[in-house]
Amino acid sequence: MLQYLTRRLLIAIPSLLGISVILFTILALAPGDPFEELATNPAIPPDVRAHLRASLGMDDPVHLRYFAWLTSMLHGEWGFSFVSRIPVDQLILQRLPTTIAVIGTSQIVALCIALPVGVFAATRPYSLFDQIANTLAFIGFSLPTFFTGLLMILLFSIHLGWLPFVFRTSIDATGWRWWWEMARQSIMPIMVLGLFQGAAWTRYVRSAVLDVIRLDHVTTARAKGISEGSVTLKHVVRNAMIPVVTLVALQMPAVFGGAIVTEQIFRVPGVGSLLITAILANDTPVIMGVTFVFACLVVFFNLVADILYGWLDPRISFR
Amino acid sequence: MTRLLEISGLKVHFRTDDGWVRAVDGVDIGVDRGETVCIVGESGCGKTVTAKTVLKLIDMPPGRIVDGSIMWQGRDLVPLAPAQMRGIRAKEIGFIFQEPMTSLNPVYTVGDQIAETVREHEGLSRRAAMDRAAEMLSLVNIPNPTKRVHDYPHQFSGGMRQRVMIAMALSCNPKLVIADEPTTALDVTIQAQILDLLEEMKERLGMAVLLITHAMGVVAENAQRVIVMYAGKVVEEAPVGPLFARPRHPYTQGLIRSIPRLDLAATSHQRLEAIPGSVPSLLHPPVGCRFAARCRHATPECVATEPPLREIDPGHKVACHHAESLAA
Amino acid sequence: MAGSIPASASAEPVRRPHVGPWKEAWRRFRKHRLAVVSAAVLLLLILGVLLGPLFWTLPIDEIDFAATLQGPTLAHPLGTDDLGQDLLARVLYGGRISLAVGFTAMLVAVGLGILVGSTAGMAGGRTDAGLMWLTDLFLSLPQLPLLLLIIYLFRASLTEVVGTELGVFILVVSVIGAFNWMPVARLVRAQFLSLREKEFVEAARALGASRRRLVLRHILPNALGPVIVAATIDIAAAIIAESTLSFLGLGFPPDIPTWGRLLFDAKDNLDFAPHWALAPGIAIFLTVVSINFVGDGLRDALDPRRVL
Amino acid sequence: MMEDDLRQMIGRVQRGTLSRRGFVKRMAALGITAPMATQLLAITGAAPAAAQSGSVPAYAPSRRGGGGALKILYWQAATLLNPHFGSGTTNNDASRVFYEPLAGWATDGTLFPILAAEIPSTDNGGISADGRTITWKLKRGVKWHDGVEFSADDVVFNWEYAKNPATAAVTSGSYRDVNVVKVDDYTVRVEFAQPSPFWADAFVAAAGQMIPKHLFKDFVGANARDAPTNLRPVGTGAYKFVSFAPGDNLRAELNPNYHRENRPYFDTLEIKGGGDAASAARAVLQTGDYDYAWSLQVEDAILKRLEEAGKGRVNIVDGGSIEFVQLNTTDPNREVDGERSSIKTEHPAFRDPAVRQAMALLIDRGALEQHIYGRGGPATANFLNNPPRFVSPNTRWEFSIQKANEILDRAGWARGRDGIRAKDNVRLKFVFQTSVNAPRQRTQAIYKQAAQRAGIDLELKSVTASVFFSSDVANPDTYVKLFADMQMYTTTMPQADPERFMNQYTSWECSTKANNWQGRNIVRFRSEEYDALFRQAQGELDPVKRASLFIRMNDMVVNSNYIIPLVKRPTVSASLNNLNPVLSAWDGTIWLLGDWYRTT
Repeated sequence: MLQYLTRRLLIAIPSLLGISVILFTILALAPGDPFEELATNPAIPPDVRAHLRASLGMDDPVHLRYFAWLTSMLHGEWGFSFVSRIPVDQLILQRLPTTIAVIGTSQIVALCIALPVGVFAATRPYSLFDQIANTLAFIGFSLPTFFTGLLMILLFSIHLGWLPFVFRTSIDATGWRWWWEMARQSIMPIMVLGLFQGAAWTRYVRSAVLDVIRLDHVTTARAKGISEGSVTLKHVVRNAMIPVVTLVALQMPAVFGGAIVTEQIFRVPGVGSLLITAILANDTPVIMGVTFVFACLVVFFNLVADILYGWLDPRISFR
Repeated sequence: MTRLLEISGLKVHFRTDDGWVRAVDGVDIGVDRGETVCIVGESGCGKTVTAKTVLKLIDMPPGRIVDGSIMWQGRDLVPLAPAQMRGIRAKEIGFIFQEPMTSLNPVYTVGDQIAETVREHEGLSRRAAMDRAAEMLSLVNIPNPTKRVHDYPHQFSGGMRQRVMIAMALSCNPKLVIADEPTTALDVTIQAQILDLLEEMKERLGMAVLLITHAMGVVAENAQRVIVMYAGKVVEEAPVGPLFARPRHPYTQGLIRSIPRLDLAATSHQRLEAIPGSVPSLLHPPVGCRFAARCRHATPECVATEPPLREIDPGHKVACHHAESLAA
Repeated sequence: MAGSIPASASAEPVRRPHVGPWKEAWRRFRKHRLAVVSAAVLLLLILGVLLGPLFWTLPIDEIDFAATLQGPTLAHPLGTDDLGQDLLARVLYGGRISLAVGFTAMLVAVGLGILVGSTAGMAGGRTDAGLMWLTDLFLSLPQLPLLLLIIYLFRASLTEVVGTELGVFILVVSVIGAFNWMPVARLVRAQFLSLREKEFVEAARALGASRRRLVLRHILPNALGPVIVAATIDIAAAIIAESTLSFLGLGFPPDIPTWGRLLFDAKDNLDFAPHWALAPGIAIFLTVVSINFVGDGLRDALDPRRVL
Repeated sequence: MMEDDLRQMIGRVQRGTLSRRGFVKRMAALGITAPMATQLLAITGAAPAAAQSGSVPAYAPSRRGGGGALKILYWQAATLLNPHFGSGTTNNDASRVFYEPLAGWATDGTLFPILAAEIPSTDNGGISADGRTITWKLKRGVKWHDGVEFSADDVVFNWEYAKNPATAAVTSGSYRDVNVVKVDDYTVRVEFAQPSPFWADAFVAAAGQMIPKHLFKDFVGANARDAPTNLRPVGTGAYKFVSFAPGDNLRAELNPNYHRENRPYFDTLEIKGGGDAASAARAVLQTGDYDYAWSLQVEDAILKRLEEAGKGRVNIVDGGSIEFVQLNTTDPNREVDGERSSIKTEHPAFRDPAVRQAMALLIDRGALEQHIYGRGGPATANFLNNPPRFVSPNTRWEFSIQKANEILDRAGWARGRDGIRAKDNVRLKFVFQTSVNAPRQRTQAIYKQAAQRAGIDLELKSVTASVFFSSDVANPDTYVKLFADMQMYTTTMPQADPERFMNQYTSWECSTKANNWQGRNIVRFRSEEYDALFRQAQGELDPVKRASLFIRMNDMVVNSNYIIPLVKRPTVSASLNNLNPVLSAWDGTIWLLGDWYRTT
């Protein structure tokens, strides 16, 4: 196992390098300009913009810029944002807690919805519960988050006035009061994302469980006289988890990438909105910083998925 | 003294697209303590359904127990709720399945799966249950059981897996073991070992065995009493000796005649006799004797009325109007 | 679908006139009430979108300031938007593009996913590692800059060759498709890894089945479960992704009323003119629901083991 | 608009027969901004430039602080806090919370002293006789947030800091061609190379925010952007810095020793960024979570409905921005030695004045004002076909499809089979591009339908803002390139001086491939007469003559119909009913934050 692990990690390094090269060339070629606001103000002489672009090395050839970025990355120096001159790692760390708190919890909520509902629906195929679960799941993933987000704001914030809909990181209460305020303002973004994600996962869980429920060893388990509940849990769900685990592991990096639309609607200062503003402003160091961490997470979680896969299914041997 | 297991008038039907299939249509089977009873018949005669219905292992719906009772030590299992059935399954009646390759859960070790049964019924701690599992593996002659108990099913051959199934079924030393064609999926050499092992277990633990098979050879070797089923009904029941010596039902006679004989084959070119025709539809079973269409001695009476199961000799029942005259 | 023969009693195969597999599949499909209803709804939607504009002849961009933000009336069954344009005509016209984008993008995504997933699953070794690297690469690429790059690189040349609407259509579909095949690829690969070990595959191999036949006839049908689920989710995702593209000015020109764009334009008037957002919202929901139940019905019909 | 008409009007203001406000209104009709008009009056001694009593609303509170929290919402978040690098209004406003200029522009175009003791004028000797030197007297006893005294050294330092090319300061335009001399610790003299009627540029408003010398002195030039104080500002403003998460929120607290008594009213301040304009309006007008929402580019119909909740109101502050359409003088679809829209080509259709005139007639400004922009966009009369003498403030613009059809028929543009007009195989089919934003997309739809009725087919194209306004050389969709037949966007006129604004129609400023499209003459308008007028105005000493030259230049550009103004774009914001913000058309939102208070 250890040998497999080290081999996979060794392969990960060149693959990450490859990804960073392609990322960098795409960013260099993509249109957009960090100083676009300067352009609209006729009072600012054009040479200021030209000087700025030159001072940040934006006009040298792509490969030079890539090696400069790579060498500084290796020294652990992530460079600073063209626009706000703040070091990239500080920018990301500033937004990491909110992202993990809000987006992370929404993924957990999604799982807490998808697993029980998916399994229960699959054990009673085409029953009333199954039909309702299915229909709700379809509503869940066929309405975009910007639509459901707005519906929730209209209902809970404006019509009922229960929840604030602008996410503020600067809550000045303390102790439990702080937690209460934080909970009130994150309920909606978490539910919007959680329901959307939960809906899609419910469908996968249901399909995976349906595949396993008719197998022989399930009848064997039942013949052992153990309760129907533990037959389902220990024998059916445990086997059905194999494809579902791959899916969940795939989704984990998205937790870091944040949900760009939801963050914009509820003004959650997550990594997603940082990435989108950086992309729209073609702020290369920030984009490279965020997407590189994203790439590492993708490669890491794929490795985790494969290991989990091997651990869950003893038949898969680690060559 | 009540019999260990007394199935009387059991009817099990299955709902399908084209209507109700009457897989088991009025079956009476009895098993005494320490006895080995064999149910034999072509595939599709309802023997597996009957066996599985005892432990309610068939899916209901689409299956449904239409009529009859299953008396286990004087207690009828049919009306029992699922919770009460759990007390019977594996603790009182063990079950061995036909397909060893797929009957074990691939993601748990063999030890875990056996321990699970023991812990369920005897409340042993984890450690004690695993020791019992190792013990059971050695009982079924699996080499170095203490190590193999931690292996996974895919690390065992077909024969070994069937031994594990047996170990699992007997782990709570039940009073009866139902073995549904335990050796069909195995090759002949392993088949004999498994059946000897089953016999040995029966002697040692003093339990009854209800063996389901379609191989007459297996019946001859192991059974004390034999029940022949055809198209969802019992057509003949007798101790093994008289059954092979003087089969009274034309179907049983046909079955016995179709067994390849080593002694005859060596000396002359024995032509194997096959029973002509095929099994009747269970959607709309014929009114009279279900074997009439394929029976050489069929008479209008056979087609008209259904022959009841009669005891024409002590312990020898047959369901045929002309049983007496046909004694081959 | 690591499955094998179910243990439940197999009733006596009742003798019937020989029924071809497709007829059999249709018979089983017909029994799946919900799937049949959904198939009807889907057909209705597609016909409505294709033939609708022939019957409902109101132009899609007729600006009428007297009738802005009107609720459903006889003249405008689905109401009007803030420029007084008739929503029914716009939903019908936009539907043609949204449905086409949804289906084709899904086919591109699922097709690519199956191709990559099955090759990786079957080949193993270096090809598997290489394809998985490619998947990781696409998974970690930030979608937006790539969209900006591809669209602005190819839009000009493509529109000259095939005209604006078709040009943008091909671009949007390939872009959405190129960003959604990765999850399908990983799912299919995972299925192939476990199915490949199954006895029936070894049996088929023993019977001399070629590698291609093994994949297409034996392994793939068993791996369809999660793929069909992924496909239906992808259609909804594609229709919605088209709206985010249009929002960024990368999708269809602003005067083409696709469902995604209608939904986006309507969101600020949700509390005062909900009908404007409901029209496209319901259309997308009906499409996704019907496709999914048809998918469910198909999977059950094609999979003989499934007892209805 | 002859020069003597102008002199005659200034005379009436001197004699008091024409109010200052009337003069400023007439000037606005001719495209001259309010600050420019007051400057004209000040330089000719007709009226002081300083803010009068009514220029800024009275400050009611009788003591400093106790106002609780002030919460402001920007739907674009600030990314840095150094005024000299502030690209765009959000960054300028964010640094304006902490840093203050010598004076700011009140909404009526008059100068309001902040760090200056008084506004220089001819009678207090601030403005020299020849108009080439301006003397600022500074307020005494003003302290930076860290307690250090504010003095003339800081003012001189800001000049050196901004004009240094290596700093690449955004504000360098205001400081480059002036000379600043320290007279004593509290007086500073600004010398101009030639008499500049518009002297109030250096040290005033956004460009004039004073940064502390003692914290920035070793960060001038190349390393200017690495100064730690860039992220932790120390200014003289009403609120002190607490914390800043770029792209998210900025927090500040009351400055106990602020140099203006009883101010500020609020104890803490929070500016939250991000999200979209519509939900920002909801957060103020519907739920009241926030006190003020900045620049709401939302359809007026929606704002009106939100106001019905009765919690807040919409503020309309008339500013200098104008939404207008440009018709390309060159041919975007032909490449001449690798350059599209090259000045060597002529636009096949727009070179015919009849087509241009028809295009001007086909845009229904009434509909735009009534149904799209509403109060946020009154149909503009500015730059429009001025009458020979300036009569009423809003000269007639006209919308008539029938008249457009007549003009086109007369000019020989016959309708083809598909209804689109053509003449010697040039078809009236144009690509109309603009940036992505809801009101603009609606305007495109309205223009397209009207054009269709006149036999002109408009193909609409929308480009995301960051790409459209980018100056990236490789990107074909930028507005500076104008690789389309016509385009629409809003241009702002922050500086009152028309000279820098009008040079964007001179032929040497044409945006070409040679100058990497840096040139500001986007529409490539070329006319010798216009160039001559511009040169004359540059060298013109007499300010009144100079102003009249600019007005004639306006006439030429607008009469050509290459430029079609649509609507004025005042800044629209929302605030709670009990909040008294102090807003100005000619300065940033936060220009006098110290004076904001809440009536309890």
